[in-house]
Order: sequence, then C-alpha cells, then structure tokens
Amino acid sequence: MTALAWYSAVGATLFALGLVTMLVAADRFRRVVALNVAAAGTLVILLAVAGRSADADPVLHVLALTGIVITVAFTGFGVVLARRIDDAEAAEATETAEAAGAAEEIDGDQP
Amino acid sequence: MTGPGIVDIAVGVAVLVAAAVALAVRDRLTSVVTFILLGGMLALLWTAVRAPDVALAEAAIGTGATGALLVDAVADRRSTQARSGRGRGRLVAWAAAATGGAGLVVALVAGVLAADGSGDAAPLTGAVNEAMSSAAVGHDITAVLLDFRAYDTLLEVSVILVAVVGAYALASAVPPGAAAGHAADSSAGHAVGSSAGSSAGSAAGSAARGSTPPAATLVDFLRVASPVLLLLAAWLLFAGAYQPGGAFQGGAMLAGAAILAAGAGAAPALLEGVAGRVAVTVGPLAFLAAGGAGALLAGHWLHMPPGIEAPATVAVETALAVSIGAGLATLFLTVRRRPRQIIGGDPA
Amino acid sequence: MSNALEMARDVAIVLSAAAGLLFFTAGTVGLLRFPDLRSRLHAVTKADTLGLGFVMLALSLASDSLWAAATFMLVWVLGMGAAAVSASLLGSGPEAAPEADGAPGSGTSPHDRGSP
Amino acid sequence: MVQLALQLLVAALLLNVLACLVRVVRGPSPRDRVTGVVLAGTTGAALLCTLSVLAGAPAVRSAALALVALALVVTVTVVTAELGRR
Repeated sequence: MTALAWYSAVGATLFALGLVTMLVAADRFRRVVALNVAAAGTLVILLAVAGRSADADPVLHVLALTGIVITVAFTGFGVVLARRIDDAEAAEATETAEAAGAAEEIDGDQP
Repeated sequence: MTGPGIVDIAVGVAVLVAAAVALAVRDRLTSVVTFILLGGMLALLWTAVRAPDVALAEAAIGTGATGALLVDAVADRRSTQARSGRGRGRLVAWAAAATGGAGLVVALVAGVLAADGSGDAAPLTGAVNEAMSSAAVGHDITAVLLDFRAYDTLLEVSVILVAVVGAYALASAVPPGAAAGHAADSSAGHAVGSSAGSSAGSAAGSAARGSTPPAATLVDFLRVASPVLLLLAAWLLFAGAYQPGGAFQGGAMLAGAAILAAGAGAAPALLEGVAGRVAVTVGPLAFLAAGGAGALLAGHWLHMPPGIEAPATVAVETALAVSIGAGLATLFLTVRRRPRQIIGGDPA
Repeated sequence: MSNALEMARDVAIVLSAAAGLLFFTAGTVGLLRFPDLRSRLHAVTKADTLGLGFVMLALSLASDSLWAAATFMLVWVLGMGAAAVSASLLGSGPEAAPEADGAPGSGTSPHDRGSP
Repeated sequence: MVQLALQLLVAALLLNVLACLVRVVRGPSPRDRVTGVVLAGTTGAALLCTLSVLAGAPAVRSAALALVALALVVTVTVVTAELGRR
C-alpha cells in the first residue's frame, strides 16, 4: 500500500461520508457541515495526487487553495440561508400553535 | 513512492474519526466544534502531503472564518439540538445512501490508482517550472494563481463578492416574528476605530449594559496582539512572492483580526458604509484594471502590464488580500445580523 | 560539533519532547476527569501551555537556525496569551458558575491543587 | 532517533486531540464543548511545529502562529453570542 492509496482511501471515505449525510440528513446546519466535510474529502484526494511525485504539483495546490476559499464563501451563505429558513418556520409555528414551547420549536413544522 | 509512515497513518485515522463524530452527533454545537478540530487535523494532513500553502490557508481560514461563522450561527440559539427525521422511509434512505457511499469510495480509490498507474496524468510541475522565468514572482504557487491561471483567481474573488452580497440581501430583510433586535455587544463600539481609546470606550459601554464585567482581558490582549496579527498578515501577504503565503492567507489573517476586534466591541470602521463597499470590491476591481491594462499594453487579457509587472502584481495581491479579508469579515458580521452596522445601508 | 555534543543534544531533544507530551497528556486527562468547567479550563490552559513550552524547546534544539527558534518562542508566547484570554473569557459570566453544571456538591477548586 | 521520537510525538499528540473529543461530545454545557477548541489550538500548534521540523517545511511555522492566534476567535464568538442572547 502506498501513501497515495492510503490518502485516496481517506479522502474518498470523507467525501462519501459528507455526501451521504448531506443528502439524507434532515437538519440544515448538519447539511452545511456535511458539505464542508465532502469538500475536504475532494481536497484530500487532490493533494494526495499532487504529492505523489518528488516535488509537489503546484497547479493542484492552487486548485485546493481556490477550493478552500470557495468553501468558506458558500458556508457563510448557507448559514445565513439556513437561519433564515429556520426563522421563517419558527415564526409560522408560533402563529399556528401559540403554546409551542422552546423545546418543540424545532419540530414546529409538523403541528 | 514509499508506504505510509507513522504520521500518515495517525493523521488519516484522526481525520476520519473526527469527521465521523462531526456527522454523527445530534447536538449542533458539538458537530460544529468537532468540525473545527477536524480543520486543524486537515492542516496537519496538508503538511504531511507536502502542501504548506494549503496548510497555511486551512489553519487561517478553517479556525478563523469558518469556525466563527458556524459557531456563531449555532451558539445564540436557545436549543442546539438538531432536528431529526423519523420513520421507516428515513431508515431505508440511510441504508441505501450508505451502500451507495461505500460503492463510491471503492470506485474513487480504484479510479485514482488506475489513473496514477496508467501514467496519463503526469504532474504539471515541469510545465510550471519552465514558465517560471516569465513570471513576476518567484514562488510557483503565487505565479500560478496570479499569472498562469488568473481566470480562476478572478472568478474566485468574484464568488466571495457574490456570497457577501447574497448573504447581506438575505440577512437584511428580517422575517416576521423573528427576533429583530439582536442585542449586539457593540452598539457603542461600531462607529469608532480600533485605537486604544475607542476600545476602552466600547468596553465601558458594554459594561454599562451587560450584567457581567466586560471582556477587559480580551481588550487588553488585543491591544498587544493586534499589531502582531496585522504584522503576521502583512508578512504572509508579501512573503508569498517567494515562499508559501500570499493574498488568501494574508486576507484570512486580516479577517480573523477583524472578527476578534468585533468580538471585543470595536468592529473595524473600515467595514462600514462606503468604505466597506470599497474594501470588499477593491480586489476584483484592481485585478480587472491590471488585466485590462495588460490587454491594452501587451495584448493579453489578464496579463500584468509589461514593464511594471512586479509592482502591479504586488498591488493586485494587496488589493486581493484586503478584499478577501473584508469579504470574510463582512460575511461573519452579516451572520451576526447587524447589516445596518456593516455596510451602512438602511435595509427597509 | 563533536560527536558527544550531538549525542547530548539528541538526548535533550527527546527528554524535552517527552516532558512536553507528559504535560499535554496531563491536560487532556484533566479535561476529561475534572468535575466542572473551571477546573477543566485550569487543566487545559496551564498544563497544555507548559507542554507547548517543552515541545517548542525540543523543536528549537532540533532546528539549526536562530530564526526558527525565535518563531517557536513566538508561538509559545502567543499560545500563552491566547490560552489565558480564552480561559478567562470562558470562565467568567453566569454561564460558567459551578451551579450551572447541575452537580454543586462535587467541589470546585480544592480538586485541582494536587494535580499536575 | 530524533526523527522517530518526533513522529511518535505527533501520533501521541493526535491521540490527545481525539481524546478531547470525548469532552466535546459529552458536554454538558456549551462552554465545556468549546474548551475542546482551546486544547486543540495549543496542541494543534505544537503538532504543526513538529511536522514543520519533520517535513522540512519552514513555512508551516506561520500556520502554527495563525492557528494559535485564531483559536481565540471561536472562544470570543461563543462568549459574545451568549452575551447577545441574554
């Protein structure tokens, strides 16, 4: 087993974990975190491929750098979007069920 | 290529465990904190695969901007429990997705190893080294970023710009019923700069409002540490010409310093009003200006103007760092729901 | 550098790294075993900062240039400052009061006197 | 000898960070969880510095500086977010 195979396996597992959770999870913040994990998985594969030769491939490093910055940009946007949707749902829930407490607020979209 | 060493195995296992924990726990804050720890481990992984530039960016962005964004979105909620679906259909979905994911892992690893074995995907190191003589900077990664693949970089800073504008537009229209008055800690501090006197003033302001003592320790620490942070940001920016570093890493350090200052009650005045708009857009604009000048003078679109390549590159990179720093900090402050205080607009 | 001197340097590096690892482990054990937030913060900040100092000492010995050693020392100084500020921020305020833990009888400060 | 010792140090410090995940998961209060970040900042800086010596990449020392300074950002964010909620 080479280092390339090991890191590809790590990266592919990260990517699959993140992708599966992002597609199946119900919670919006967890989906944002899962997308971040999947992005990290792609970067692991990319940089493992870049580091297989004696002197590492700078073009792939640049792609990884770009990927990191894009990831933080969509994380910020996704967090704002998730909060906005949660707030809208919470407002709807308090309208329909006045007595909803703080604990039930989260499941409030199915009264 | 030799087999994986102790460090490779340890880092890989740690990354996998942290990712599994971050995705498996129910509590949102736990998930986010574990993800921040995962970011630190990823920086180690990038070092282990000999990508110091990426490690630098991950350490600065992963713990600074991403961590602050995620933690802040979660921490001021009354309950941090994640919502969970129930029912048999969800179980079936999880099982199907897990099977698909396992297949994906096998296919990906097989694909990477097959591509490596076939020898078709030769590294581009040689091509870059050949072209380095025409570049204005001595570090290959900075040269690729600003010279050989300038389109990527231009579109990337544009993505940050779009994210900032989108987040601002989403956050500035407060939905009905939501708590509009986010009791921020810096109603006194936002209008002033980051000089020592104004920090003290804002600390006193938050002391008058809150029941707890102000973060006086934090203010004192920042008085000593912010010059160090800013110096480090400038060092990362300019050292990028000949060693790992550059606009992204420097910009991420700037964003971290700005977020810290905002936490201490003295959000940088640069991020407000017209100055904020200028700071967020100056990077793409400077890049476009230099690229346009290159098109006129050298005949190549996005080529640095001939004769003054080195100063133009430094200027563009400085502008990019300012833009990235301001963009990330503005994203964070938008998540805090104080758009009124950030870009100075008056969201109706 | 003579052979004996180099040997002595290697031994010093290994010893210092081992001491650093010991303190780091002590901090982690404290984080896991101590009963409330403030004792945990105490363990994390003090023991880990000392461990960081020892590791930085080992690395300064292992690296040849003076510039590298200066950077390691800067990391240590920044680490001390950041850990102290983090601990004082997290340890203050009503959220950090021992009663908030739900186990007021388990003791707060006397526990950490005899531990590393 | 030194190389092997430093490699073992990296593995052991990583184990430390993984162990602190136990506290992050068990909580109980939000601030207990954030204490894990404080530990990870210090330990992560030590790890990055060790790897920079092992891998011969001096630039990673700057990454350690960034990590140790910016670990404070998460703490500050959590504490001020709680202040805002009150």
